[in-house]
Amino acid sequence: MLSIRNLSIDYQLPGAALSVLRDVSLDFPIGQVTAMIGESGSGKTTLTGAILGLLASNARVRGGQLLWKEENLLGQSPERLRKFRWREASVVFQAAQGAWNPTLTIGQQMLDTCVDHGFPQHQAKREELLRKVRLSPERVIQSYPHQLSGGMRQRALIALSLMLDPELLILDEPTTALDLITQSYIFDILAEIHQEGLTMILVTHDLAAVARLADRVAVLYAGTVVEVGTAQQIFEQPQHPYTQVLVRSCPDVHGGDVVRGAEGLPPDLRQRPPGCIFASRCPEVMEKCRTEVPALVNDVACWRRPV
Amino acid sequence: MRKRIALSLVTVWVALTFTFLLVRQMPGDVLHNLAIQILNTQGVTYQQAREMAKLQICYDPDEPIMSQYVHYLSNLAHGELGRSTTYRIPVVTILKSALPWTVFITFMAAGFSFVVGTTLGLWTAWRRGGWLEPALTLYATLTQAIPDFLLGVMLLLVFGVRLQWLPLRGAYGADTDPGLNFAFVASLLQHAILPVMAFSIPAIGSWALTAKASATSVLGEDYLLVARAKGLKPWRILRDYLGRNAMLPLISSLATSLGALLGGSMLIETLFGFPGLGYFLAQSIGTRDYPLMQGLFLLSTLAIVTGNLLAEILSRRLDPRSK
Amino acid sequence: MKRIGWAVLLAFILVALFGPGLIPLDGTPHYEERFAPMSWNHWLGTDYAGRDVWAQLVHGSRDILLIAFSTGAFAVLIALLVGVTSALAGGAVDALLVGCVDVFLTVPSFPLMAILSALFRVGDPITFGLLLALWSWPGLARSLRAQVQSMQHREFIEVARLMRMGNWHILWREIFPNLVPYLSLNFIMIARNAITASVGIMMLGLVPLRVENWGMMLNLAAFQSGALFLPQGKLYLLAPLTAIIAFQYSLILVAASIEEHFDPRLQRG
Amino acid sequence: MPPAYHGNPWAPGGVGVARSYVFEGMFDYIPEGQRLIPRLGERFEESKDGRTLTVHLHPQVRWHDGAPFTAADVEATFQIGFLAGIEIWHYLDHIEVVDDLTVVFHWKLLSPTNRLLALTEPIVSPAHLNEENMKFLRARSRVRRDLKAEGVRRELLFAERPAMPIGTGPFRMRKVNASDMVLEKFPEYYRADQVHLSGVRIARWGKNEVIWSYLYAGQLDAISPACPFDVAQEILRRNPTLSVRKPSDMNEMGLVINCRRAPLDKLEFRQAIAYGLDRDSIRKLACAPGDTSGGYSLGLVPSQAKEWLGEEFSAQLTHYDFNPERAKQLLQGQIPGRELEIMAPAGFTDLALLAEAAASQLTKLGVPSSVRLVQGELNAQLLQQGQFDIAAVFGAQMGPTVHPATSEGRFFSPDAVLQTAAGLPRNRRAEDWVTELRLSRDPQRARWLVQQLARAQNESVSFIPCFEKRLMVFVQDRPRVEGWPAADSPLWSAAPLGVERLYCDLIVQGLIRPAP
Repeated sequence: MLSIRNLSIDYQLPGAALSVLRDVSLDFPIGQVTAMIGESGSGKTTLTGAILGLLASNARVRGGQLLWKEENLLGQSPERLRKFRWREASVVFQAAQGAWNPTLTIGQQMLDTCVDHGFPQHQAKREELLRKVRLSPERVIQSYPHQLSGGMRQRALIALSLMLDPELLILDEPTTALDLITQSYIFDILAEIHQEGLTMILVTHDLAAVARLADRVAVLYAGTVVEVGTAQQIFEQPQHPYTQVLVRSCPDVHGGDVVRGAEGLPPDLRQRPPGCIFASRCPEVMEKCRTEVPALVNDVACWRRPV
Repeated sequence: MRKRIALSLVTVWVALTFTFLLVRQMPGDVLHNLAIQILNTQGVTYQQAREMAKLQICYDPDEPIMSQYVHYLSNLAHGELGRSTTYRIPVVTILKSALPWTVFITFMAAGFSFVVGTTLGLWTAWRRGGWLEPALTLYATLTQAIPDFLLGVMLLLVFGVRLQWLPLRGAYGADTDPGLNFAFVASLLQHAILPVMAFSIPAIGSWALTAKASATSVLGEDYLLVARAKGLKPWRILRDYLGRNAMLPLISSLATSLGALLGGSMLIETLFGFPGLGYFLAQSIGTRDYPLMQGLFLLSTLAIVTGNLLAEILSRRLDPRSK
Repeated sequence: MKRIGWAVLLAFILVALFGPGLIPLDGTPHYEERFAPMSWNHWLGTDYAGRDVWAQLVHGSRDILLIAFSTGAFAVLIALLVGVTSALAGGAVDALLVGCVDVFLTVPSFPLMAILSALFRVGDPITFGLLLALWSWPGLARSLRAQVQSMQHREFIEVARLMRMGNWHILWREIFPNLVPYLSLNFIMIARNAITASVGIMMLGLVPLRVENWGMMLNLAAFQSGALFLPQGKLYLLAPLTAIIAFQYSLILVAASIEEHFDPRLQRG
Repeated sequence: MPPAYHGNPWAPGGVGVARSYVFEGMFDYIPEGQRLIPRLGERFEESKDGRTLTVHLHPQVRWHDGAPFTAADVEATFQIGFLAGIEIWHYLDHIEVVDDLTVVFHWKLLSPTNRLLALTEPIVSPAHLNEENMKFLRARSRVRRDLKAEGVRRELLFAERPAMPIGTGPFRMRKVNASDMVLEKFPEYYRADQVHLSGVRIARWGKNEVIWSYLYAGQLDAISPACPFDVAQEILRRNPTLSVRKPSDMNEMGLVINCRRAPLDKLEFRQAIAYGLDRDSIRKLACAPGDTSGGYSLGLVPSQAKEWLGEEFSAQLTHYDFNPERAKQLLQGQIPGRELEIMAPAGFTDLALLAEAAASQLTKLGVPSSVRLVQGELNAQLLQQGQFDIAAVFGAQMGPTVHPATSEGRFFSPDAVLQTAAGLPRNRRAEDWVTELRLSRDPQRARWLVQQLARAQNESVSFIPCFEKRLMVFVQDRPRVEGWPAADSPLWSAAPLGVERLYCDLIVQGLIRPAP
């Protein structure tokens, strides 16, 4: 469905170029939920922005391709990208409060995207979607965003994202700003949607969400993919040292051993260190790691792991 | 809402009393000068001359302030604003004849500069980079640095004198007679161009800057990102998402500024010989014509308070968040 | 771009501080040398009475700077005080303050200025600035109140309140940084109006007539001496005008840089 | 109809500038050569003892509404004028209508200027429109100045009148709007053949600089704005059809000194200032076309001084010419601790420039001084209460009858503006001289009186004249009209008595013709 080939993106800051994504290659098979996990600042949001062609004005694409059904989305005309957005791929953003236009009702904001894509304004679909996310259409359609609670706004966002039956749904930290009960509520909804065969990308640093929903998981660290695998693999036998640290640092509900985060700080992305990006913080670091960049070989990019 | 109206009525009353006292305390005693005049020509005692002068200017400053004030308020209740000391005719007639001119100029100028200014501001904020933004800042600085009295004379010199395109003075041609005929309306508009330009050149700059500031803060909001992600057409984003939210504070400040403008701008109206409220305010201050001055201040107070009230209502009506 | 703003402003401050000491201001009229063109002993030519324009600009700069800054400072201070307290306090205090703001907005400034001019004479620019500020703060107070009220709904204020941070903390750490861009824009507008308003006040006799005050120079050039109508008078007219424009442009650039410093969202290449 | 205009000739703002075109006096007075040009009156004679003045009126004169013009109209004008407080009633006892074309003035006080006051007063109140007013006035032969009469007077004078004033003048008011008054020629005017213009348009003028731009654009045929020397040169260069006439304005400008306040109370300090001021440079700045005062303060306008004082008289007075060394000598040890303040009314450009030039000269002389502009009303009050150091004011003014009595009266009469301002102890003898001068008809006696007054004023050094103001009258030949008299023509000396009245007089004498 969607595959990313050696994508590199920098942000042009006054006097320095921040290389946010370096040589990222990922495939998102049809019908599967692929999760992207990693610390904040690992380039997850930049990636979703790149997919939708919504990069900030000072982002520079250094190289690579973004293949959507064999069509390279990078460099497409703004009009083509505009048609692509929401009809073929849509997004559920994280900030619940700011995501809705305060001066328009929820109903209006759901219809205007249909109009601009040449779809008929079918109210029936709108009601059906709202019911799917367990919201009562009569109350929600007429009300303004500030009249709904955080959870309701988030669910309405999900309904909004499905208005044009997109083939790909990107979820950018859907549950972060919500309490646990609402979170699990939203997980059920997403799971239900997933059952209907919709391909989804879940961008989060909340491992519980990944465990609950994801089929495949890609671990990102400072702009590079360090490990890819099924949810099962990642949780049970994390290969890459960073993944191990990541999984271990998540408090186990059943009271596992004491939580230890990774030592040190994420590297300065202005001057990328040679060799493996995780070298400066890797417990099993060796000489080779500091000189050569490990390639992604059968889903792991680490010299320690046997070929 | 009723509380709000009650509050503004109280404000009008307080402002009224305050102006009443201020005007009475203004230095330069009109009565004294008139009395001296009578003294010289009539050869009567100073006290008698003062009495005569009092009759001439139809109000009595020697009367204790309180009774004058009560007297003034009761007159006001009947809509009687007294007679102008210089023009000898009721103040109400002067206000009635001057108000349409000021309203005509103010609404045209304010409307024109608001629309052009805000669109420019929004467009510059939308096209963040490029040459438009520094050009706008430069334009705004230049036009606002020049004091409006200087700008008026320059316009007069360039368009009126050198290019002879526009008439130099007055509200309409002397040869046309007021009425709904084409000649009058055409000359009215032709005469109005210069004052409106003198008025809106700096105003466009200031509206553009304010609109840009408000739009920039809105651009940072997430729903703009959602709007672009929804693949909406650019003009709809500009109109419904950026425009509607950026315009909220602007609409209410427009209402406030309209109120202030109704006081008439003394400079522009005196310069172009436009018989509006500002023109008569300048005249009445020059000749210490208290009743007329009082009437004009009252009108501008009412205008400002209604302007502010309108701003409150508008911002409440337009911004659902505060409903 | 922003650095030019700071540079120009610094230049103005330096000229205001050291200029008057270095360049003597000879006030006596030399009628024959009026409207002289640029020359070595008169860098910017002479005015309608043959007095050196450059020296007047330098001596005037001290007045203008002090008046502009003190008016702006006082106005912003009072507006901040009234606007924010009335927004935060709410209820009776709010109604009272709004009423008082409206009264200040509606009562015309002219009669009071005339009365003040009869009672006493203002000498130094600081009190002059306070006088001008008396009438420029209400507008700002109103919009500040609206800003702060709309800001109260923002989550980061609610979060701060949830964590029971003191009111003072909310005001200083949360609300104030967001207001700064707005305040800086208004500071310039008020400072600019102060320059033209200072001419009006001088015409009223509240302050002794300072020929070297830039606003007054412009007024004398445009009207009393008719330099606007004379080809040789153009220099005398343009000198104060460019000075005011340069001063104001530097203020705007400085304000823009303050704005960006406080508002990270605007930071970009 | 703009509220400023309401057609009542007696109320201010009533007829405005058009008054000099719509109404006429019996004669027009030209000060240079003391000529009286006949208008509504044909000829006049005075009795030997001077107690009566008989005027024979021009026949077949009609009011604009067709009614004939008779002596009754003259009586009506002066009777109603009595209520409005015109100056003539100070000397006039009563008016006698002999027949339709003859009217006799009976004086209760003789004075050299009575004749002018009677003959030049515009006739504005037709008898047939003011019957009920005249009935009221005749019923009370001697209208005493009591409050009841004052109440009636206010009704009478400020009542609404017909929108368009009815006069006997060469032009009739056709249309008025906010910026222009349009007058058309009165066809049955008794001198219609000499009036070559079909109409007059009067433009309402605002600020000086706006007038300058009208002159640039050639939109005005005649106007007398305040105008700096360079701007006048530029206007004449830019618009060659314009030319300038510079008649004396019959008044002078200078500095009145408040002799109550130290150090101004000391005579030497005032003399030092008189010596220290370079009047010529002040004149150049404030009113270039004016004539610099010759260092004497005579209470008279310099141009009239020779005529009334004789050639050699001023030699006997101390002459305060520009002499900085003498000034510095007098100033030893007298420098005031504080800054002197020179006050000027905000509305008058020339007075403000005068104050500013004087202040900078005094500062250079060693007496630090600054200028304070003050609103007109407040200026009069501060002058009267003596709350100032030095003030730029109008000095001697010859007034409508161009007689020294009015001018000296400004310095030496009980409530004279300049006397109260200077604050010197009242000079009783000088005040008697002024009252006597007002009435004396004997030229020798009058000359002696004026000489005494001049000496008293010059030695008091309470007023330092700087220059005699000259009007700058711009007139334009072509494209509309031509035929303006040359600069040296004596007619221009009537300008200070009312420039518009002079324009109308030139039209009626047939000098102004439409350009080809």
